Amino acid sequence: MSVQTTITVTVQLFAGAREAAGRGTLDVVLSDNGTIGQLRRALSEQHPQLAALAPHLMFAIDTRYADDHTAVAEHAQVAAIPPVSGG
Amino acid sequence: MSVQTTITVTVQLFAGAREAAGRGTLDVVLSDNGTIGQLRRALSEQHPQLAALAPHLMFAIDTRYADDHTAVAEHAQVAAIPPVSGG
Amino acid sequence: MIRLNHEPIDPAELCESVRSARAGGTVLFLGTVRELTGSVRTEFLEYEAYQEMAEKMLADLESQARQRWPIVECAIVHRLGRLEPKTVCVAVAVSTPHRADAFEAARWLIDTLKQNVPIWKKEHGDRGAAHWVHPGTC
Amino acid sequence: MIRLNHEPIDPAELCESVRSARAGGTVLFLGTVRELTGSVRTEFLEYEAYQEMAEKMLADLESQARQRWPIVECAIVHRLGRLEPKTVCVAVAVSTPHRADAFEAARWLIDTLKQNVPIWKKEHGDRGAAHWVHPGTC
Repeated sequence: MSVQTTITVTVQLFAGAREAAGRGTLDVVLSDNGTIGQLRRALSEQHPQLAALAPHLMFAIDTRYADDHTAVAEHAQVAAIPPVSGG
Repeated sequence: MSVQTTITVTVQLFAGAREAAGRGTLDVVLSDNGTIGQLRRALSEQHPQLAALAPHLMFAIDTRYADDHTAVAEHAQVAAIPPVSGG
Repeated sequence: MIRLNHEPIDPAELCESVRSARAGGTVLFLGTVRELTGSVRTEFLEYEAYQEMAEKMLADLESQARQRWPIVECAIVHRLGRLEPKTVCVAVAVSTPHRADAFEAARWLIDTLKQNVPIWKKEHGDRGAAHWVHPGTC
Repeated sequence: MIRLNHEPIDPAELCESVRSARAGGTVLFLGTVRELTGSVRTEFLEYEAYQEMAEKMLADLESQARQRWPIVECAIVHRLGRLEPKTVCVAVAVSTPHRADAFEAARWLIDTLKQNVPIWKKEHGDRGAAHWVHPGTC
């Protein structure tokens, strides 16, 4: 019998992502040693109201942009970043 | 016997040209139907204190830059323009 | 100097904060909330930021610009909150010994800021419609 | 708007004179009297113009820029007389719907102004030496 270890990551949400979720953070469960790519899929599956936006999100870990191959640690500061439009 | 008709042109002077001449205008005598090129030479000959600067001067007629082929009329507003350095 | 808050942007203060007797050229860029985008009228914009990350990125933009150009002083300011048309929403000021560098650095700073920094704006139209603006529309 | 006189240049006034709810981008260039050119210290500069011709040429520059770029408002101001280091000697302000045009137009205006317009400056050094500045030195 294999035991799948999971972690729970709290994702900060901004702009359209925050409005779609109706709140500023969401918890996402993913396998230990999970990546941003897995987080993106898990976010869609566990929070369907974000499924349409998920492919367009960037993610940041500890205030730096991270790509889909970046590993996610449990206590990292993770943020979902819709396309920016400052200025 | 041929009669050479001449005109007298008053040339406004600016910046280094004004300082070299010690005054704001100079009169230059040149042949009727003279050009800016002839004015440039006449200015050097008749006012040797401007001889060193003359090759570097631009000239304006009635507030527009004129080249050496441009004809000079007697009552035109002629100005000698050293290399500019605004700004 | 970087600043990201709800306070009005003062162009004169920015100019004086970067001007210097060592800098012959100063360039100030001001971004202004437009009233019309095509034929669509804007009632107001609402700006929001991921404050912590945006401040770090603005400071990093300043560092990068200082490495690329001989900058004497540099200021990057972005305003947040509800802004009506004709309000200044963003400003970049750069001073350099010679003007070409000030133009290039200011242009690079505002272009890069708009591409990368986590700041968003929501456009509220005059018929109650509202949407998050996508990149490249302004 | 063009202006060529002995009055101090007010950056805030210039910004407000060109900003518009129709113009998302405003670029202000300020030329400042430098204290040092290489290792040579400037005590003050003295600016002189062929006023009538320079004013016509500045107005013509504005017209040309308005033909090349979608300019909403434009201001070109040059100061004359004795100016100490850190004083603003020249300013160009341009507003356009989108920022790229404002940067390009402002850059073209100041570059062309410095090449063509009959304005001269005499540099007075700190040891009493003085000379008329040649193009391309600033």
